[in-house]
Amino acid sequence: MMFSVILSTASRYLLPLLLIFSFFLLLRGHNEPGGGFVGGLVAAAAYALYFIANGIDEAEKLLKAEPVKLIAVGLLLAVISAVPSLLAGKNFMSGIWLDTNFPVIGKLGSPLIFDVGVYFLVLGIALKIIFSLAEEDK
Amino acid sequence: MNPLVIFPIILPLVFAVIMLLFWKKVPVHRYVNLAGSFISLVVSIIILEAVISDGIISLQIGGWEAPFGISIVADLLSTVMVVITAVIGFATALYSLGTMDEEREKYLYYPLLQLLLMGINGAFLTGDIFNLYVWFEVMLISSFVLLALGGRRGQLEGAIKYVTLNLLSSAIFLAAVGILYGIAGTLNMADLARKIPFLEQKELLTVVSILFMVAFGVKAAIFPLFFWLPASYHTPPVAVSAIFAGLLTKVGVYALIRFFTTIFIHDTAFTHNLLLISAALTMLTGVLGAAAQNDFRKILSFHIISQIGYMILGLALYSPLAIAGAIFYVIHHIIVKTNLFFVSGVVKKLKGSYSLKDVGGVYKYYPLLGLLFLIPALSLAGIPPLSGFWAKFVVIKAGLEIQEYFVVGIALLVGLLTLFSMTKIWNEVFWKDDPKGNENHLDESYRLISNYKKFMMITPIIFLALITIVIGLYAEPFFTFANNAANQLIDSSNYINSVLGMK
Amino acid sequence: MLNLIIIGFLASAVAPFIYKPLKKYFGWIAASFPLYLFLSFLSRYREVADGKIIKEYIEWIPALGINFTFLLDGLSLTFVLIITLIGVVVFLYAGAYMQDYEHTDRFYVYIGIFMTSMVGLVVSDNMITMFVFWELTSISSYLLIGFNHHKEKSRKLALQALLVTGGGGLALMAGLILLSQISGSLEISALYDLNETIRNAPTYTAIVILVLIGAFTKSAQFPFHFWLPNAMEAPTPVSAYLHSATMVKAGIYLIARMNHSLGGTELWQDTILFAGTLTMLFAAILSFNQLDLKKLLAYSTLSVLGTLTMLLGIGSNLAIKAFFIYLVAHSLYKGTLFLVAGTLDHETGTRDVSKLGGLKKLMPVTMITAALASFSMMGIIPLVGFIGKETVYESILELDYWGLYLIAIAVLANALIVMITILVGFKPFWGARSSTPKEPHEAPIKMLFGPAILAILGLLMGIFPNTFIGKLLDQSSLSILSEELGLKIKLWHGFNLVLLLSIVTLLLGIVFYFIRTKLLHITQNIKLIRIFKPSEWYEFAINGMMYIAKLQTKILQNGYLRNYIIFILVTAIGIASFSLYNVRSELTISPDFSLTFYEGAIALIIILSTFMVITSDSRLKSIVALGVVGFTMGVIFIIHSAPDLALTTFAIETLTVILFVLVLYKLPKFLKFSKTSAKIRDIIIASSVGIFMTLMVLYITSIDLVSEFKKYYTDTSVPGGKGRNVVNVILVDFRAIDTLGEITVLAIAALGVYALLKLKLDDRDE
Amino acid sequence: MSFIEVSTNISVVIIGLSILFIFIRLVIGPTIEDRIVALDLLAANAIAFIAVYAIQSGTTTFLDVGVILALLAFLGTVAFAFYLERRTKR
Amino acid sequence: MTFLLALIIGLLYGAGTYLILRRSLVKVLFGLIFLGHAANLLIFTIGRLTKGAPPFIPEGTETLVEPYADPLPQALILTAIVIGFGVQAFAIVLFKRTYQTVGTDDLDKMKSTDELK
Amino acid sequence: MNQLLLNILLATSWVLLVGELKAETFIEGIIIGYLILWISRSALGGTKYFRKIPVTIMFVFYFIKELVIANLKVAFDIVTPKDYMKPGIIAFPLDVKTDMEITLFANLLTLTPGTLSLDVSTDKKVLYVHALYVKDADSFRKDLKEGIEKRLLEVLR
Amino acid sequence: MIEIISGIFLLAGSSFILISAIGLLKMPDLYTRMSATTKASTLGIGLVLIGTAIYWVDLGIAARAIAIIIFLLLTAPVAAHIIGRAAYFDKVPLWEKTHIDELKGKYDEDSHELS
Ligand code: NA
Ligand code: NA
Repeated sequence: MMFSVILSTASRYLLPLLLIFSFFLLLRGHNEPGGGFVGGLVAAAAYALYFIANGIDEAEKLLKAEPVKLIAVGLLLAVISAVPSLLAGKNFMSGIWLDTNFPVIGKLGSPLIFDVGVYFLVLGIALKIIFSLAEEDK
Repeated sequence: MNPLVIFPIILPLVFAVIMLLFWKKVPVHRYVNLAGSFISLVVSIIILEAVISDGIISLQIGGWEAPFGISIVADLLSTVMVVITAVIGFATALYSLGTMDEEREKYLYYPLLQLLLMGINGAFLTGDIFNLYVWFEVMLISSFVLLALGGRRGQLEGAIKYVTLNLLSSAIFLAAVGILYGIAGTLNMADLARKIPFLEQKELLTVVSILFMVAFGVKAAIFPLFFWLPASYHTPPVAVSAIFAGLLTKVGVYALIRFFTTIFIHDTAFTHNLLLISAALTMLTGVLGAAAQNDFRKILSFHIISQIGYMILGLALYSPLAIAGAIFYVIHHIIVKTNLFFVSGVVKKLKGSYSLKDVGGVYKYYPLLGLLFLIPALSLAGIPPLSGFWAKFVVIKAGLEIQEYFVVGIALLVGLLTLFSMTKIWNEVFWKDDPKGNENHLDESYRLISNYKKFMMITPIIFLALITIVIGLYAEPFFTFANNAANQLIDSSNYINSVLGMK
Repeated sequence: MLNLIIIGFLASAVAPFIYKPLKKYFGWIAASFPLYLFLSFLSRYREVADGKIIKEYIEWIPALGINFTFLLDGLSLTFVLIITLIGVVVFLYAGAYMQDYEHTDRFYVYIGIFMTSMVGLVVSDNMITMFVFWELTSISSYLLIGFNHHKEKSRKLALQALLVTGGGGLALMAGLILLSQISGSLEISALYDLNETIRNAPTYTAIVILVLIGAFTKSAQFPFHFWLPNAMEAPTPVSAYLHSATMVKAGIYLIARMNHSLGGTELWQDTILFAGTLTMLFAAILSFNQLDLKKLLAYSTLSVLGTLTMLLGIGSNLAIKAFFIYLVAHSLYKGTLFLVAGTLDHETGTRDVSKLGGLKKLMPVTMITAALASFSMMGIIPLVGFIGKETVYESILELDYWGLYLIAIAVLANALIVMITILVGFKPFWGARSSTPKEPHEAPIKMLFGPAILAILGLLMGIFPNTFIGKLLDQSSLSILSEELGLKIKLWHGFNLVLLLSIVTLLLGIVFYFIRTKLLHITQNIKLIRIFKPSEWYEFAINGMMYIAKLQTKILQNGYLRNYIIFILVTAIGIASFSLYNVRSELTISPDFSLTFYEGAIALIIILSTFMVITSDSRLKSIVALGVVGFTMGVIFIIHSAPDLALTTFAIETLTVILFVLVLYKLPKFLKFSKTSAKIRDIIIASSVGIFMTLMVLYITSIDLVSEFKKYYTDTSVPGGKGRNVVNVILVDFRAIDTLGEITVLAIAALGVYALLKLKLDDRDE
Repeated sequence: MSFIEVSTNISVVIIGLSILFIFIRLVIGPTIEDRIVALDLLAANAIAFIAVYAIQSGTTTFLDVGVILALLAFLGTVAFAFYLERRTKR
Repeated sequence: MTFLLALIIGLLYGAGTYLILRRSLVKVLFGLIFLGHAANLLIFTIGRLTKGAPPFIPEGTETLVEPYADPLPQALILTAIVIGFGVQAFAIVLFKRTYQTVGTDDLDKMKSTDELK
Repeated sequence: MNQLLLNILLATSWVLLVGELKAETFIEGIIIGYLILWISRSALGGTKYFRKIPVTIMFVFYFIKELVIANLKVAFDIVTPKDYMKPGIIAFPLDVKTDMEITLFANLLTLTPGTLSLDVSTDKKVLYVHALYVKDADSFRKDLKEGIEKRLLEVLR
Repeated sequence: MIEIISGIFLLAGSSFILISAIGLLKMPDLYTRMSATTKASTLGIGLVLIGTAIYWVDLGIAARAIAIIIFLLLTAPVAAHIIGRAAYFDKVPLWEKTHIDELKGKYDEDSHELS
C-alpha cells in the first residue's frame, strides 16, 4: 500500500461514486454504451484503487465475498439466464421478456440476467487476479 | 431441433460452477467430476443415437435464424467426436482419482478439466467460425492452466513454448476469420459452404484458406508446425498429458477436416496437395523424432505427430474412403494414445521414472500391465486385428486407389518404424530386467498408494483397452459409421439444408 | 473352421490360469488341443481327398469386403495337418523341456496363439483375413524368440525377426490390396482364371514384387534369410515348430497359393527360381563354420526352403510334385532333428557338436529316432526324404537350359546337407564319449514320444507314399497349377541318372564331413561370404535410421522458441504470399486515402510509441508506450463509431497496466541478447508479415462487402432484442454463446493466475 | 460554415497539437515520472477531444466514454505511482 | 483513413512478430500484445469503416438508416479483446513465474524440455 | 444522518447520470445508493459533512475564482520566459485535523496558484508543498494560513 | 446564440489545454511541470466540457459533463500528489533554481515514513 492519507481518503469517497457508476453502466448497457463487461471492470477499478490506497487486507475486508464465489455466481447467472428459454420450450438462450418498462434498464428480460452475470464474473476475475498478485507481494 | 445438442457444452460448465461454489472442498470436486463426466457420456451417446437415426441436428442459439444467430450443428462427425471426448473425459476422471496429487486437486484441477471439455465440445459442435475461435480459446486457456498447474520448472518451460506458439496460431486464426468475413460476409459454416461457390471475388479465398490451414495445423501439430507438442506434452501430470494427447490435437484435425471438406474445396489441387505433402512429412518427422527419444512420454508425444500425419493423409486424398479412413483413424487414435499415456503413468508410479534407461522388469512381475500396454501399442503400430490396423488399412487402400503410391510407401514405412518404437518401449520397460537388478524394485512412493487408487488407475486402462479390442474385432459398424460420416462431409448439401433449412 | 480358430485362441488364453495347478501333466493336456484340431481336420480328409473344396463364409467387415471365408483344399489341408500334427509333438515335448523355465504358461499362450493363427493363415481365402493371421504369426514368433528376454541378445534378435517379417508383411498388404483392385474382390478364389487379366494389369509388376517381398521375408529367402539363424535364440521347441516346420513355410505357401493367378510370367518364375537357388546354395555354404547344433539345422532349413522355392520357380508338374513331397518330408525329419538337438542340449547342457559324442549307449531311443530322421534327411531309401530328393533331381533334370547348372548346385547343396546331417544326427552318438556340462541320460517319455512318432511317419510315408500323401498331392497341385498332375509317387524309380546323383550326393557329403575342418579355413577366408551378409545391411539400415532420427531432432526440435516461431511464420507467410502472388492480376487496390489532421496525429503517435516499445531498454518505458498504443486504439475506435469498443479498450489497457505494475518489478531488466545477424533476419521476417497483412487489408477493403448481417441486426435489435445498443444486443443475445465462452475464458484465466501463483510444487519429487 | 463549426475545427487542431506536444514529453522523458504525467495528460486531452468530436459528429454517446476515460486515466496514474513506490521501497 | 490503418496494421503485425522473436520473455509478451492489437484493428478495418455513426438506435425509432457502422465486427472485436485480455493476464503471470523459477529472462536458457536424453 | 444525506446525494447523482427527472428514476437512485452505501460502509467512517451549505457555496465560488486567476497567472508564466520562478518545497504546519479535511485542503492547494501538495507527514501535522514562487518560506506559510486554509476552516468548523 | 457561447467556451478551453501542453514541454523540472499542467489542463478540459454541455441543451449531457469535471477536480490533484511524492523518493532532481527544500532528509529511505 501507499502511506498517503490523501490518496486513501480520496479512494474512500471515490469508491461509492465509481460503484454507482458501474451499476449505471451495467443497467443501461442494453441501450447505450456500457454493459456488464465495462460495468464490472469499473467496479473492479474501484476496488483496485481502494486496494492500492489502503492495502490488500483492507480491500479484502471491504469486499465481503471471495472473488472465486463471484466468478461462480457470474457463470451461474449466465447459465440461469438460459433456463427460462428451456422452460418456455424455446430455443436455448432465447430471450424471455417481461412486458414492463423501467427507466435506464428498459425492458427486463433473460439477456439482462446474462449481462448481470457478466458483470459479477468480470468483477470477480479482475479482483481474483489483482488480489492473488497482491498477496504474492506480501 | 433437439435441445439436447447444447448440453455437451453447457453441462461441463454447470459442473465446473458447482465445484467452484464449493471451491475449497476437494471431495466434492472429485465426485462431481466423476458423476459429471459420466452424465456427459450418457448424454452424448443419446445425441449420437438421435443423429444416427434422424440425421443432422442443428440448433439455433437464441432462436435467431441462421446464419444470423449461432448454429450448433451435430452431424455424424461432430457427434462422434463429442462421444469420444466424453469417453476420454470419463476415463480421465477415473484415472485422475488414482493418480492426481492432492495439491493440484486443491488448486481447481477438476473444474479446469471440465472447462477444457466444454471448450473441446464447443469446438466440435459449433457451426460458426467465430464461435469456433471462441471455443478454441476456452480450450487453449484451460489447457495452458492444466499444463502449468504445479509450476515445476519443466512444466513452466514447456508451457512457455506451448502458450506462445498456440497464441500465435490463435492470432492467425482470428485474422483469418476477420478476412473471411471481409470476403464472404458471413460467419456461418453452412452459409459459407453455400455462398463460396457463387462468390465473385474468389481470388483471396485460397490465401485465407492457407491461413486457416496454418492456424489449425499448429493445433493439429502437423509438419512444420508441431514443435510446441514435444516440447510440452511430457511435462504435466500424466492424466493431463493423456487427455491432451488424446483430444487436443484432434480438435485441430477435426477443424481441418471440417474446413477442407465443407468450406474450402474450391481449389483442392492446391490446398489438398499441400496437405498431402505436409501429411507425408508429418508422418516421417514424427516417427523419426520418436526413434531418437528415450523417454516413455516423449516417444508417445512424437508418435502423436506421426499418427496425425495419417489422418491428414486421409483428408488430403479427399476421397470418401480416404476421409472415412481419416475419421476412423481419429476415433481409434484418441482411445489408444490416451491409454498409452495412462500406462506410462502406471509405470512411472511403479518404477519412479519415465526414462527407458532407468526402468525395466515390468513384464516379469506385471504381465497384465504388459498386456494392457501391448494392446494399444500394437494397435498404434497397426498390427491386426486391432483398431489401428483397420485405420491404416483403409487410408492405405484409399491411397492406392487414388494411385498416390509414394505417400502410401511412406505410410507403410512409418508403420514399420512405429512398430520399431513400440517394441523399443516394450523391450526397455517390460522385457529387460530392472537395471537395479532382476528382483522387483518398486518406487518407494508406490507403497504409499492405496488399493483404491491402484484400482482407479487400472480400471480406465482396461476400459480403453477393451474399446480398442472391440473396434478391432468388430470394426464393421465403426467403419460403416466413418463411411457415412465421410459421405456427409463430401456432400455438404445435407449439412447446409439442416442449418439453413429454416430460411 | 472359425469355431476351431476361436477355440484355439480361447484355449491359449486359458493356459496361464490352469498351468500352475496342472504343471505336472501340462504337456499332455496342452498336446490334447492340437490333437483335437488335428483330428477334426483329419475328419475332413476323405472329402478333400475326393476333390471336394470345403468352404465356410462368415461375415466380418463386409463394408470393406473383409470376411471369414475359409477354404479347405488339398494344399491348405496338407499344411493344416502338418501344423497340427507337429503341434501335438511340440506341445508334448515342451511340457518336459520347458519345465525349468520361468513363465512356461506364457510360453504356451504364445505358441497356442501361433498355432491357431498358422491354421487360420492357411485356411483363409480372404486375403486380408489371411494377412491378419500372417501378422499374428509374426507377433507370436517375436514373443517366442524373445522368450528369454532377460538376455539382451534375445531381445535384439526377436526385434530383428519382427522387423524383417513385419516389413515384408506391410509390402504384402500393399500387394494384396493392389491385387484385389484388379479382381474387385479380396477373395483369393476370385482370382482363379483371372491369370490373364492380372498379368496384363499395369500394377502386375508392383504386385509381384510386393507379394514376393512378403513371401521371401517370411520364408527367409535370400536376401532376407539372415533373421532365421538368429531366431535360434528361441527355446528349441519353438525353433523346431515355427522356424523349421511351419511358420517359415508360410511364405512358400503364399507363393504356391498365388501361383495360379500370378504365375506364368518370366518375372514371377525367374525371380522365384533365382532367389530359391541362391538361398539353397548360400545357406548350405554358410552352414560350414557352424558348430551349434541348432545353427546347423537352421542353415539346412534355409537351404531346403530355398529348394522348395526353386521348385515353385521351375513350376513344372514334376517340380510341383517334388515340392509337395519335399515339403512334407522336410517338416517331418527337420522337426524331429530339432527336437533331438533340443534333447541333447537338455541332457548334456551343450549344443556344440565338437563337445558331443558317444551318447548311443546312454540315449538309445534318441539315437534311433535321430538316425531315422537323418536317413530321411540324407535321402536314403526307403525314407520319404529319398523320394523327395529323387523327384527334386528329376524335375531339375527336366529343364533344358538351366538344368545343368541347377543340378550341380542342387547336388552340392544337398551334399552339404548330408554333411550337416552327419554332424547332427550321428556324430553325437557315435565315436568317443566327450565330457559335457551335464551328466546325460535318456530323456523323459514326453520328449521321446513325439520325435519318435515323426521319425516313424517318415519311414511309413517312404514305404507307402500314395496311401499317405498321394491324394493330397493331387488336390494340392490342383490349387497350385489348377490342373491335374496325373503323376503317381513311387519309392523306387529304378537305376537311373537320378539314383546316381543321389549316391554322388551321399558320398560327396561324407567327404565334406571328413575334410570339413580344412574347408572351414577356406570358407572363412572367402570375402565373398561377408558381402552376402545382409544381416549387416540390416544393422546399417537401423543405425542409419537412428542417425537420421537424432540429426533431424537436433535440427527441428532444437529447443529454441524463436526457431519454432520462424518455422510457423515462414510457412504461413511463404505459402500465403505465394498464393496471393498467383492471383495478383485479378486484384485491385482502391481504399480511401482521405486523411484529417488528427488522424495523422494518431498515426504518428502509434508509430512512434511502437518503436518506443521495440527500442526501449527500460520495461516501464515500454509499458507506458504500450499504454499509449492501446489508448490510441481506443481513440481510433471512437472516431469510427465504436464507443463500446473504446470503453472496453480503455478499461482493459488500464487493467493491463495494473497487472504489469504488480508483476513488473519482479521481472528482469532488458538485456541485449540477439546478434545483429539475427536482428536482420527477424526484421526481414517481421516486415514481410507486416507487408502481407497490409496488402490483405488493402485488397479486401477494395472489394465491396455484401453482408445481410448488418441490416438484420439493426432491424431486429429493437423488436427482437429489446435493446437500442445493437453491439450489446449482439453480445448478450444474438451471439450470447460467444460471450458465454468469452467469460469462461476470463474465469479460467483468473483461476489459472490464482493456481499458478499459489501452487509451487518443487522439482525434487518429480 | 457556422461559428460553432469553425470553433470545433480549430479546437480539434489545437487539442491535436497539444496532444503532440505532450507526446513529445512522453518520448523524451527524461524521467519515468515525466512520461507518466504525460500519459495522464494525454488521456485528459483525449477527453476534451472526444467532447469536441461529439459535437462535430453530432453523436452524444461518446461523452460516456469520456467519463470512463477520466476514471481510468486516474487509476492508471495511481498504478504507476504505486509501482514507483514499490520500486523504491525496501 | 483505411489506407493509413492498413499501414498501421502492418506496423503492428511487424512489431509483434519482431518482438516474439526476441530472446527476452518480456519482449515476447509485448509481442503477443501487439499481435492482439493488430488482429483487432484488422477485423475492425476489414469490417469497413464508418465515421460518426455508431450503431445505436435512437429512442422512438425501430431501426437505423445508412450510413451507420456495422455492429457485427465491433461485437466480434469486443469478444476478441476480452478473450485476449484473459489469455494475456495468464501469460503475464506465467512468464513471471517462469522467470522466478528458471531464474532468467533468456529463452535460450529454457531448452531442458527439448533436450535429447 | 450523514448516511441519509449521502444516500440522497447519490440518488441525485444517479438522476443526473440518467438525465431524466422522473419519480421512478429517483427511487431507483435511492435503492441503488443504499446498496452502494451498504457495500462501502466500512470505507466511510462517520463524518460531519454538509453542514453550513451556504458557506460551502460561497467557498466554491471563491475557489473557482482562485482557480481561474491561478491559471491565468501560470499561463502567463508559461508563455513568457521562465526566469521569474523561485520554486521551493515548503513545510506547512496544518490546522486542519481529520483525513477528510487534510485531503480537501491539500487538493485545493494543488489546484490554486503555483502550489502543489507533495505529501503529508505521517503524523498528519505537516503538509509539504512545492511552490513556484517563494520569496521566503515564512511569508509563504503566512499567506496560505490567511488565505485558503482560513476560509476552508470556516466551511468545515 | 447558444452555439456562439459554446464555441467560445471550446476555444477558451482548448487554448488552456494548449498552454498546459506547452508548459509541460517548457517547464524546467518535473515538479514545476506538474504545478503548471494540473491546473491548466483541468481548467481547459472543464471549459471544453461546459462548452459541450451548453451546445446540447440536454440534462443528460450536462450531467455527464459535470460528472467528468467533478471527477477531474477530485482526482487531478491526488494524481499530482502521488506522482510528486513518488518522484521525490525516486530522487527526481529539482531544478537548480529551487532555493528551498524543507522536505530534504525528512523521509525514511526504507519505510517511506515522513516525519
Ligand atoms: Na435471445
Ligand atoms: Na463438401
